[in-house]
Amino acid sequence: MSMRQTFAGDLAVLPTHAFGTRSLTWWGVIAYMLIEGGGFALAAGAYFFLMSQETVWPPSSHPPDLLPGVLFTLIILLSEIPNTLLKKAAESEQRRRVLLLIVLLDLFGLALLVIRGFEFAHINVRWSDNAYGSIVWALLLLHTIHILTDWAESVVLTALMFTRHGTEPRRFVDVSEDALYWRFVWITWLPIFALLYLAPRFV
Amino acid sequence: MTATEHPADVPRDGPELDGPELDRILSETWGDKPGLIGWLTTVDHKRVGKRYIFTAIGFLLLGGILALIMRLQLARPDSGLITADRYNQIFTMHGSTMMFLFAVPVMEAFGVYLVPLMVGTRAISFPRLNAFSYWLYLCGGIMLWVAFLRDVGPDIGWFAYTPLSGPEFSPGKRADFWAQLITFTEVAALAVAVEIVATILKQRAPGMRLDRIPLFVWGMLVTAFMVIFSMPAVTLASSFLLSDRLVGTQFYNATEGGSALLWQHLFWFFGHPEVYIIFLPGLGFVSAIVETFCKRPVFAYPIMVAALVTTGLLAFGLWVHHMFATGLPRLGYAFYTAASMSIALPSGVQIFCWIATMWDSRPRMEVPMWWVVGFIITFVIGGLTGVMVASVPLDLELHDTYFIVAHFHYTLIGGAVFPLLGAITYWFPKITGRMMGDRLGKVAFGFVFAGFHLTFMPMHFTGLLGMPRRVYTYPAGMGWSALNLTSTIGAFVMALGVVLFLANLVRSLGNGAIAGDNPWGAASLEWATTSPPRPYNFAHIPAVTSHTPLWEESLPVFSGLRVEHRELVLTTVVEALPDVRDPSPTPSIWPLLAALATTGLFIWSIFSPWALVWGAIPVGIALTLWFWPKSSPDTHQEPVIE
Amino acid sequence: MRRLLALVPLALLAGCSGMQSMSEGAGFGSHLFNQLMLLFLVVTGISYAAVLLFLTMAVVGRRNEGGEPRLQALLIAWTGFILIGLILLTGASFLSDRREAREGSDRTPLKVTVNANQWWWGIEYQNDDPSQSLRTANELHLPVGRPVELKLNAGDVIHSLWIPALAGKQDLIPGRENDLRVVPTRIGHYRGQCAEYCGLQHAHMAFDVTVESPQAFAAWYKAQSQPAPEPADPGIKAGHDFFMSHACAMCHAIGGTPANGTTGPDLTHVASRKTIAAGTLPMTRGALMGWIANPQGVKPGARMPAVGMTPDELHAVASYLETLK
Amino acid sequence: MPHVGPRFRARLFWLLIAGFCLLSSCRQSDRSQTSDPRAEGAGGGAILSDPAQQGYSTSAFHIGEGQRLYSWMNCAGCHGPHGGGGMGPSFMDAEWRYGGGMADIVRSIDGGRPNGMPSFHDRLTGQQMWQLAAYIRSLSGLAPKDVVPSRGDQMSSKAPITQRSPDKPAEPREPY
Repeated sequence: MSMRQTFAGDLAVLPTHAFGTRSLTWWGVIAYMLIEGGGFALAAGAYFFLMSQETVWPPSSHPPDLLPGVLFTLIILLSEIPNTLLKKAAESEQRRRVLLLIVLLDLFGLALLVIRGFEFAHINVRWSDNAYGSIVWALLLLHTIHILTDWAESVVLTALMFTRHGTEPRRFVDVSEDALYWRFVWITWLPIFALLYLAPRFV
Repeated sequence: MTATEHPADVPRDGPELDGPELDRILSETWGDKPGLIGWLTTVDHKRVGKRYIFTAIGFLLLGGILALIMRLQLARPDSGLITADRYNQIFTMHGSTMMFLFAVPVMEAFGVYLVPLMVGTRAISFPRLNAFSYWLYLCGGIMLWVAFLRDVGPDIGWFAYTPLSGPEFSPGKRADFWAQLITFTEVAALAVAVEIVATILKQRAPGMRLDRIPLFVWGMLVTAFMVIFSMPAVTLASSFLLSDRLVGTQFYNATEGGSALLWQHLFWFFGHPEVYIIFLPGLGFVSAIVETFCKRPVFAYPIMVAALVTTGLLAFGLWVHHMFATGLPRLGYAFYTAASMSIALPSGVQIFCWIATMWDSRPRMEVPMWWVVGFIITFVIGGLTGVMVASVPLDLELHDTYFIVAHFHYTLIGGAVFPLLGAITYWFPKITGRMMGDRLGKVAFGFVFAGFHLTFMPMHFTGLLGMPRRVYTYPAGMGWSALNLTSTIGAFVMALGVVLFLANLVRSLGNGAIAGDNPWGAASLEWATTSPPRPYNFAHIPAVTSHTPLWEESLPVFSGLRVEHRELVLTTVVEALPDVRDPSPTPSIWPLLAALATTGLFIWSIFSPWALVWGAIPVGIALTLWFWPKSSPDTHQEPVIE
Repeated sequence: MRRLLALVPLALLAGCSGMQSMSEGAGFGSHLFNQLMLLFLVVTGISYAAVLLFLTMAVVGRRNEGGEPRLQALLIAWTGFILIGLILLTGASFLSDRREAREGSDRTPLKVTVNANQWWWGIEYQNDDPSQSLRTANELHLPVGRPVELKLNAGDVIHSLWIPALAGKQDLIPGRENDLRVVPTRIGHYRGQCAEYCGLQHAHMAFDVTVESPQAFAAWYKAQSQPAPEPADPGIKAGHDFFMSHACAMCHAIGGTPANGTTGPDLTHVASRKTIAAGTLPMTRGALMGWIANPQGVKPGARMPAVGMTPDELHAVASYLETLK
Repeated sequence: MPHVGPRFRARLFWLLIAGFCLLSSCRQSDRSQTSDPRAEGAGGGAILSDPAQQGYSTSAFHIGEGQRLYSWMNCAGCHGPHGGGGMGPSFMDAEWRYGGGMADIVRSIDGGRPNGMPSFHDRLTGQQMWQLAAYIRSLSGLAPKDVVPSRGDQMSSKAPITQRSPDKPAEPREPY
């Protein structure tokens, strides 16, 4: 190169993996959270827009039954306990605890997906009945896809942790970010729960 | 330093491993397999960036041909050249191709190619996701154009207002292909936006603090955030439209509680940021070109960055100015008039700063600078007509007339395509190693500039004389005939200019003058690499000491990155201090296969809702195998995934 | 005189005024548009000239000697100029918007309901006494000086009612009733057109607007309220009978006859209109026969089918329709 | 035939520009309405032998037009808003009293049927009858799934046609 080249420092001393904001994939996860968060916020905006079109809400049927919804919310909040422990274990790179907790979290996910099936069964409206039915199904379906994709990724990560690839430190970074993403999944569920179950009853 | 790692035990770049020996090893580590396999599996941001740009320019030509057909049809009143149905398909395809398949992708493609080079790193942040994004974008474009050539092209306008695009008034699968194109291009654009944000925030060369980031990179960062926040709106809207048309949901059905305005709100909440997503990289191009040819940093750098960020924020607050005629409360409109007017301030300030930079130095009027001057002359007219249509009483007359067609062509072609053609001329030496012809470049500029104004200036008057948009023909005796004929002639002059530009491009590929590493004497880091850059970009990661690194007397570098494995350095977000050595993913076929599986899922879901269930399985498998780490030979080395 | 002054730059720019030109200024809205557009042109013209001047000086003129501080001072001045310009323009547009809403509020408005359907306009003049209300299609007669309040409904997709010479446009959206206030100020013939893309024949969805004196309007209104005359001449009777016994009566209505279809335009006084097929063809016998014989040739995709008829049946129907003055 | 001229020239021009129209424009969404009145109106027989008849039942455009005519011509008055049945028989089941084929339905519309079905011989043009027949068959799920609109823009108490399993009609019976 035409310009004089001087060596200003040695990068070899740097670590090869890091947690939290020091990890590149953390920023990717955060960016996708912004995208999905934006999508949920706009879907909620559409819900309020359609609600303003009607004089009585829900216009035709009863709101979704409370039991499956509340059960789902309780369990998903409960799942934050193993989730936090998992994140701590991952960041302190204790492989045995991570293996135990991630399997537990996958079981939580499975249970939640089953309860979600009951939620769909007790939604008390068809998507094609009216705009209320459409937006309710849309919100629940969007969140179900959200949970399903995260759960599937956790299962794949669990399988990976049991192979010899699971010994590398970078996998702990992935587990930590997977736990962070699970936290995002139930944070987005709370406003949707309020819209689907509480708004029709109390507004 | 973790226990498993001793700096001395693996070969690293540095004073003792340098020059051709280092180049051989790094090229082998960062290179692709030869031939087609290498081409399909590459994750090199330069190769993916080049094919992104090449495909986007291909769609520009297709969209241009459609524009010429439209101009032929409108050349004279009551012309029977094309039937109404064909014209409606053509104007929808022209709009959709230009907006979704050319403008946003080409700007992101330049970001994909240039941002890693300009921030001084060896690869884009999620290279496999980058390859996946290109394949998905290509499949989306092919799907739409195959549908169009089989007479199943959308005929609902690039904005697809319901209920015309709804199940009752758009029978068949035409509107579905349009809505699914949105899904394709959104996923691709969001993927690239995520990569650009992560690359800019985490992979800047050590020392490149926030106030030393080149203005083009700032432009791409603001654009990426605008993509992230605006595209979910149209993805949601088009998914609602698809479900309305497929399974009978009632989102936009006024009789069942839905509303046609829900579509307009969701679409324009994305629509207006979209045009700024196209426009901001254009501003980045202009800043880069002006800085180089004036041999002076752009005047008032912090104000320019503030203007970019303000434009990005304001863009989300003024979408209702597209809906002034829909009868919403007039007080709300007053707010949106003020917001729409206020966005003229940051643009006006930026125009001032560029001109001040030129005035305060001796600008070398090479071809890129001609495009910048053409940009300023044209875009300012577009900006000022934009101020006019921001006012409610004026917009109620001007809305949906040819005045608006003139306005947005002045802002989009003037504001984004002119800087783009300047940028192609400016970075052609870096991308190909050869210079573009100077004389032919200026002739092409002349034809495009003259043809553009001959085409779109008369449209202001056609609009004032009351010609509405999207009409496949018009009666004689309205005073529009002569103006329309002028526009048609202008369109062909401009087309000739574009052909000349491309001829110059193709000719220079073969026998343009050999360009060195830094033919224009520019200041930013991409000119520190060879032309075209090696697969690994930088032999040693550069250290940045100022806002214009290459204009300093020396370019300090860092040593210590591994050479047998792809590795780059992550730095802290604000101060850009070296932080972590991060492995970079290796080439893989799975992004292509995942894109094909996703394409199958998307096209199948046009015809049956069960596609979401069964179609997701191949996509899941492809993604799993994409992420599954390849087993590496010696255990204590860190294999790379993602 | 002031209005003429307003028109000069616009006429220069707009080449001329036509019956569908915004700069016609035949309504209070359009008149305000001219004035406001002139103000915008002046302010934006000055800023554009400033930009071009500064650009020329920067590219070819002398270099700046004042250094950074001079540039900073100029930047502050330029930002100030833009701010003042924007505030001025925002204020002016807000005031003229309010001014237009107040215009003619002292006079009792004429009430008209417009029902837009794919590719024609159903117009209904409301009256306090419902029996006095009048139904017509694709044309609008307005007394000069009297404000008219148009209730806008769409029957299928979004359309946009726009009479450039009189005032701004307003969308007609299904499931939502919009309203538009127009105050015509100059007698004459104007043309309105649908401004929102509404499908195959969006290009042929225009309508005629006639602004006339209140007396002429009253005479027109009375004539339009009469039912269709009984056909006397046998040739016309044959046309009448064909119309009543064939598909025509299923879609069209003619006052005073068994035909009362509402899915097509009302033809009670079709011969008194300037154009047919929503402003596509002039109202002449030849155009009428061409349109009836082959609507797809004139407006491909239009909802009017080609009713099979022999040439003399065609002549009879045309003669009958020509009597519906 | 002045009408055919511009269409032919336009199609030739379009083929010149497109260059490679992969397949002939699939009938499914061809928007052209036949407008040659001679073939349709003159005699009763001519209506039934509409040359493009096989195209109607699989054309989304013509089924869409049939849906519009169904409400415009007030067929819902007797046959129910979505062909659910009322005074007149239902179209949503497999029961076809006079045959479920396109020609049978057009014959019913054209000539009328005893106990209540009026004749629309002069009231509707041939093409309108074929469009109505195509829509009526789609109500009982006989039209291909990707051609039928999922819903109309009116109020509807029925699940969308695309969500209902089609009732295959019994062998069309000889008309009484």
